[in-house]
Amino acid sequence: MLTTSELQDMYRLMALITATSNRACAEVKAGSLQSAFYPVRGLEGVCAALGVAKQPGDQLVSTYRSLGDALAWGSDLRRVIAEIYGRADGVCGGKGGPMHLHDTSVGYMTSTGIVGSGIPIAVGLGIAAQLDGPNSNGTGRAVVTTFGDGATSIGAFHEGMNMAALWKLPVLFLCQNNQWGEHTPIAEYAGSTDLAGRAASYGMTAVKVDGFDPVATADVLREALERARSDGGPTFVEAMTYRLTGHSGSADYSYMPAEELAAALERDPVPSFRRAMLTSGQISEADLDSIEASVAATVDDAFTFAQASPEVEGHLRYRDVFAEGASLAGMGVRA
Amino acid sequence: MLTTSELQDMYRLMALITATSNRACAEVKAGSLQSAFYPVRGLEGVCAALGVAKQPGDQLVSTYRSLGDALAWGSDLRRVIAEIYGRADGVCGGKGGPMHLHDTSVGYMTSTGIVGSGIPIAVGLGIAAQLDGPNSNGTGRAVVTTFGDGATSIGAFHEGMNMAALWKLPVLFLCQNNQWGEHTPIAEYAGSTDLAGRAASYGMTAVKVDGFDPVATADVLREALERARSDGGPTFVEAMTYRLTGHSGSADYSYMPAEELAAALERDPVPSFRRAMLTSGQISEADLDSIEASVAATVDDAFTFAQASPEVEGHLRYRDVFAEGASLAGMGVRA
Amino acid sequence: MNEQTPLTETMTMAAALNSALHLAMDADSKVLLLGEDVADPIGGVLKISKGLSTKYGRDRVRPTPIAESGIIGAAVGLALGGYKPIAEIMFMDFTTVCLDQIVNHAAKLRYMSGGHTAVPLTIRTGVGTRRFGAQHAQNLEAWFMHTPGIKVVVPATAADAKGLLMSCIDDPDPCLFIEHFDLVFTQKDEVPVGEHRVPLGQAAIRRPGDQVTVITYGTQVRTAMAAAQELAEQGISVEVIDLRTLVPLDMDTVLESVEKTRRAVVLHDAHTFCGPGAELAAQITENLWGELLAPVLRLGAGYSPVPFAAGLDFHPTADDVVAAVGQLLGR
Amino acid sequence: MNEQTPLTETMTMAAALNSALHLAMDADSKVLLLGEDVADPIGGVLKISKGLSTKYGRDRVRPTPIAESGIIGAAVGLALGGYKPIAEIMFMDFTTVCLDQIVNHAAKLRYMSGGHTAVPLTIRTGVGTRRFGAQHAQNLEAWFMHTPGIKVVVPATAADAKGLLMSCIDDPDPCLFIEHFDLVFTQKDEVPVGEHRVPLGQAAIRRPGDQVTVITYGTQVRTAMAAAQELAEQGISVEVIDLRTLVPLDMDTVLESVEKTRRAVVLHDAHTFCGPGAELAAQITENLWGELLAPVLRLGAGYSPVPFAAGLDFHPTADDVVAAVGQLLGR
Ligand SMILES: Cc1ncc(C[n+]2csc(CCOP(=O)(O)OP(=O)(O)O)c2C)c(N)n1
Ligand SMILES: Cc1ncc(C[n+]2csc(CCOP(=O)(O)OP(=O)(O)O)c2C)c(N)n1
Ligand SMILES: [Mg+2]
Ligand SMILES: [Mg+2]
Repeated sequence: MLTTSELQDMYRLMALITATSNRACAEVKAGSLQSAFYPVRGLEGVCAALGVAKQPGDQLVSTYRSLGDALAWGSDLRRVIAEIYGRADGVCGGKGGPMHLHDTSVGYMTSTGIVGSGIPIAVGLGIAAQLDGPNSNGTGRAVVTTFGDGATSIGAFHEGMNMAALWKLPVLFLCQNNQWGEHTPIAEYAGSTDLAGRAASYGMTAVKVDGFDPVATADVLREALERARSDGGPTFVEAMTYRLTGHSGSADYSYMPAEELAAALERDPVPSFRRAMLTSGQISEADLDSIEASVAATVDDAFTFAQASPEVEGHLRYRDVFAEGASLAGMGVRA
Repeated sequence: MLTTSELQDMYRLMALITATSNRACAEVKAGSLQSAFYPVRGLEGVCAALGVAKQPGDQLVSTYRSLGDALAWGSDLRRVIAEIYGRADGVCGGKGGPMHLHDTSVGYMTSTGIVGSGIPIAVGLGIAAQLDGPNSNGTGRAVVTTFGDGATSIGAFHEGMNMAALWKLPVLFLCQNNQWGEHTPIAEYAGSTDLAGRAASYGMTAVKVDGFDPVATADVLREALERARSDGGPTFVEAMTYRLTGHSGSADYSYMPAEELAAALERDPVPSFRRAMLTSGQISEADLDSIEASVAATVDDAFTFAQASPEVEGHLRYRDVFAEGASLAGMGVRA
Repeated sequence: MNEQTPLTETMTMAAALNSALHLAMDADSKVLLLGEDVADPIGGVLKISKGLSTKYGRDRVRPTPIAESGIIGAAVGLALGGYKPIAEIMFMDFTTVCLDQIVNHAAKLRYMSGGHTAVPLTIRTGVGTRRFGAQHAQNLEAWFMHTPGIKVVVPATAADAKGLLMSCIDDPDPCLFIEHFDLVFTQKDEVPVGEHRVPLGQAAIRRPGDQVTVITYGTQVRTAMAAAQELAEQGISVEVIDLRTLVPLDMDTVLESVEKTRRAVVLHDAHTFCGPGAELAAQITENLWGELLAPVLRLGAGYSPVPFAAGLDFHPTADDVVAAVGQLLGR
Repeated sequence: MNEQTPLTETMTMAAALNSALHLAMDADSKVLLLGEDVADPIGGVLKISKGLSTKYGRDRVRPTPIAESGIIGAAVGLALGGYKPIAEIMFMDFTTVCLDQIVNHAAKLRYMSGGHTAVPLTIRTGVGTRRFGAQHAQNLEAWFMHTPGIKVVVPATAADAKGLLMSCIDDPDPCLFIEHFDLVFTQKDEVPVGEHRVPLGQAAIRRPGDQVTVITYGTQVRTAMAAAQELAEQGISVEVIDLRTLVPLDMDTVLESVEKTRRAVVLHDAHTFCGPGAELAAQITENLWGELLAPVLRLGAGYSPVPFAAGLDFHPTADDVVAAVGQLLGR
């Protein structure tokens, strides 16, 4: 059972994700943001559920479609947006960009632009967590990796899943099933669309959940994370959602069946959650409104900050290729 | 039901495979065969079953442990052995070696030394067979790919299996489960050892069979090939055997549990089949003996042939990099 | 090449590629296309295969799972099975997830089988820009040059894109065909109407000159041309060679030019270190020792992953080329 | 390096590697080994990790499924999680099934995160011989040289194998450590007892000389030494440089030597075309223009897949080196 404050947190997170994603897309379309940005509309409920289910110390490996995950994980919005702009104040100093957010200060370990590649990396973090064992408070650390439905087709998924099942690693594999891999719907690329069934075949706990229902999703994720932290092994969670935008910030969605998209939009996380809260009376209209207003201000502030952040200076080009001290002279870089 | 002549063919094939494999290992140990050869002891029943189940026109993609498959597929023993020696009369003119037998004259399309890599290639041959449709006699073409239990851990397996299930391709995925991947037993590398279960999760027919029972295996393979040829989609067959030697021609097998190996040796395909035939009276002792004698002579002949075959001439070094006519001058090869 | 001047039409590289694909699929029912999102309605993420699945069906224009090893492996199998597959790998960076099928299988099967198995496969792949970040903007052609058995083709013009792609599809061996995102929509030129083939292994002299040779390919042809123009205004005559194919490599054209100019710059987007330019420089030096008036200069990307930040862009510019030419002329 | 001459012992490269692994695991509980068959009783297919799992347990010496992307990906994750993993990829050819994890992740994470994530990972990999065929005998170091962010290390002696491996394990960045099957069991030399480190990025002069410099690494150091000996008997003085690491590349040592000899041969097992030798030749020429008496010669493998047949072996021999030196001296 989620507390009112948790429900409010979830709403705030969802609203923040929607607003930020929409704003970034608008900037891309306006030409004022020149970067490959991947909207997260439709995933707000899953991300918000993750935000309340995670605990400090847990670690995340995300993808190119990472904005919602980053905010769920507690990354600073200003610095995330600055990174999307490739500016000096970005979480990665502008070198990563939107596909490669990293924020180790909150345990957000890496993001990959190569579909499925985060899965084995999360396995490695899982081994580390297992070897480290419980912390001084007696709790273990869980590792979460997010990926899309389309990622379940690639070899890295298979290799990582088998390892996690074999070694009973404390990893939550969170499949954000938005029913599309770029422009191809799931039925056109999967021999069987029962992705949880694949996970089960490795001998892993596998659960399907309605990702448009953040409360139900939070329950499932909490249980999975609990299992991980208490050495109960990995869980695969298939969170069923739908992509409420095109694939990328600029892409069209003419190829998506209009009725399907319209049906999914009926379940758009922020408005449906709002309705549910009002119906159940768990959050008052005034509170919802005030959350929304504060979210709008936060987003404005973050974009203003990012746009004002300086360009990265040219002399940093060859920093961080290797740790400081390694000479690049033989490879043609003059100091 | 197999005819007596088919049973005799199976026995001949099994005996030939055992004798050839043993002879090659002996040559490696003696230092007279300097090549990485992978014995096939334990797989004789599966290979012999494949030999009777296949039909002309069917195509094969095999692995480095391909001797049994090659003989089942009807490759010429002399030229196969010459290839293992890297000689001019080899099926690949000596350029491939034991890991890379090819014999397109019998539809043996390729062998790979990279674990699991043959699976997607078989998928492509399966698409070709499906597109070509039935031949003038109204029968389709089946594609078979063989691989070990260990190969089910690698990404290429997963990618290929999903595609085959998705497109309902006429492919038989024959897993020669000998319970070992090099020096690691299956339980130490698989989250679940139910490999057929993985195949089923893609939406593919999946069958387990006792690979030490060639008659049962032949039935299962026939059915799978029939399904493929009649557009009924792919089948995964997990043929349960045991590796009756070390991993490679020279390797030790000290690391294999002695009782396990001893129990498996009780089921060694050639002697057990012989016993079964004698018990049931399906093949007479005289016929079995005569098969064995002819096998021994054939093997001797093939090794003699191979050892007498000339070394490959140096001027062939740059032939077949590309089709004839392409200039290699810019890449430093003087004509 | 052609005896008569062919009819031409101005089009983008994207349109030229689309036209080549239509013509090739039309001419030979064995030609197939497979890859992620290649079918209509989207017709490829860059829409280069637009219209093909509608015309030739999804059996021949097959959208695939996100499974590049599966895609290339299947394409190798199709080639072995008598087809002429064109496989699309969306970004060149993704060759890293299917390099085994390209390098160990496509490139080696003819050789390993002693000539019995040909792999007439064309792999089309795109090179992204900095805006996509470090995993979507690599120029990895040097890896494939270093892999005997696969041809490497990089068009710089729309006409070449059409003519080289048609030649790759015809070719009995595997070809890696590299489409730069920077060029696909912005490069427009006169493209011959109908079938058009540019033979693999023939460089083009894009601009004749006699003081310095600039050897390049792909996106950097534009940079070289811009620099050459600027230098011409300063009275310096530069010859610009567009290699067009890196394997087979047309060293004859290169050496003939440098024999004349006695000075050379090699220019590319790929990293300089252990890159294509090193090979070119080494061969030119080996062959024209005693003729060269200065060492061959190399201009490429520096030794770092591709930075996302705009301020860190590290590909050579026309200014770099002008400076290098100046250096060679001792100015 | 050391002030006092350390105690040494004669051992094979295999034993030296095993000793380095034992010492590293002993010194730091964060050091882990993972890979196929790495645990006892077999202790690795070449038995290089023999005894480790027995001593340190299977948590730290972890046999894995046959899943190279999984192995390298997990190793990257372990590194991010505070460990110092050593991942074994049995044959270098198998880097083709996990290149994404090596190139797009291990090599780039520090840079892409703006310095926030280090990947102190050592990848040990073996190069097989012709006897294994074309998919188990490739020398692919040029690919990794062309990939900014990963160090590339190739020992030629048992002592270096130990010293360089220990340095790689210590190193805060990913290192690719290449073990040639040709050397592992047959190369025996004096190896310092106990901890021993050879710094990355320092070439060794294996034999001083003043007429021609032969620059090489790995297996070909032996070839170079044999040729140098033969040439010495003819009165020709050859300096042999063993690069030891290709990234970082010690150009200072190379240039100092060639400045003296004014003639150079670059020698390696990798393909000549677009190989490491091209980079060396280009840099030497750029830097010593006007000093060189002849073009730098390159000796490497020819442009074909690795042939299985013995008669087709295509790696450079001592005779080739002798001939090249003769050519440089105008004989
Ligand atoms: C290995 C690889 N192949 C292809 C791509 C191109 N690509 C980027 S996102 C994407 C679709 C992924 O679909 P899914 O996993 O469902 O995630 P979603 O984008 O829907 O969140 C593709 C094909 C890639 N980045 N990496
Ligand atoms: C991608 C790859 N990784 C590792 C190897 C080394 N290797 C060769 S055979 C083998 C074991 C394969 O086991 P399995 O698939 O069960 O086949 P088996 O050898 O038992 O027939 C391994 C690990 C390889 N050839 N390819
Ligand atoms: Mg999706
Ligand atoms: Mg096995």
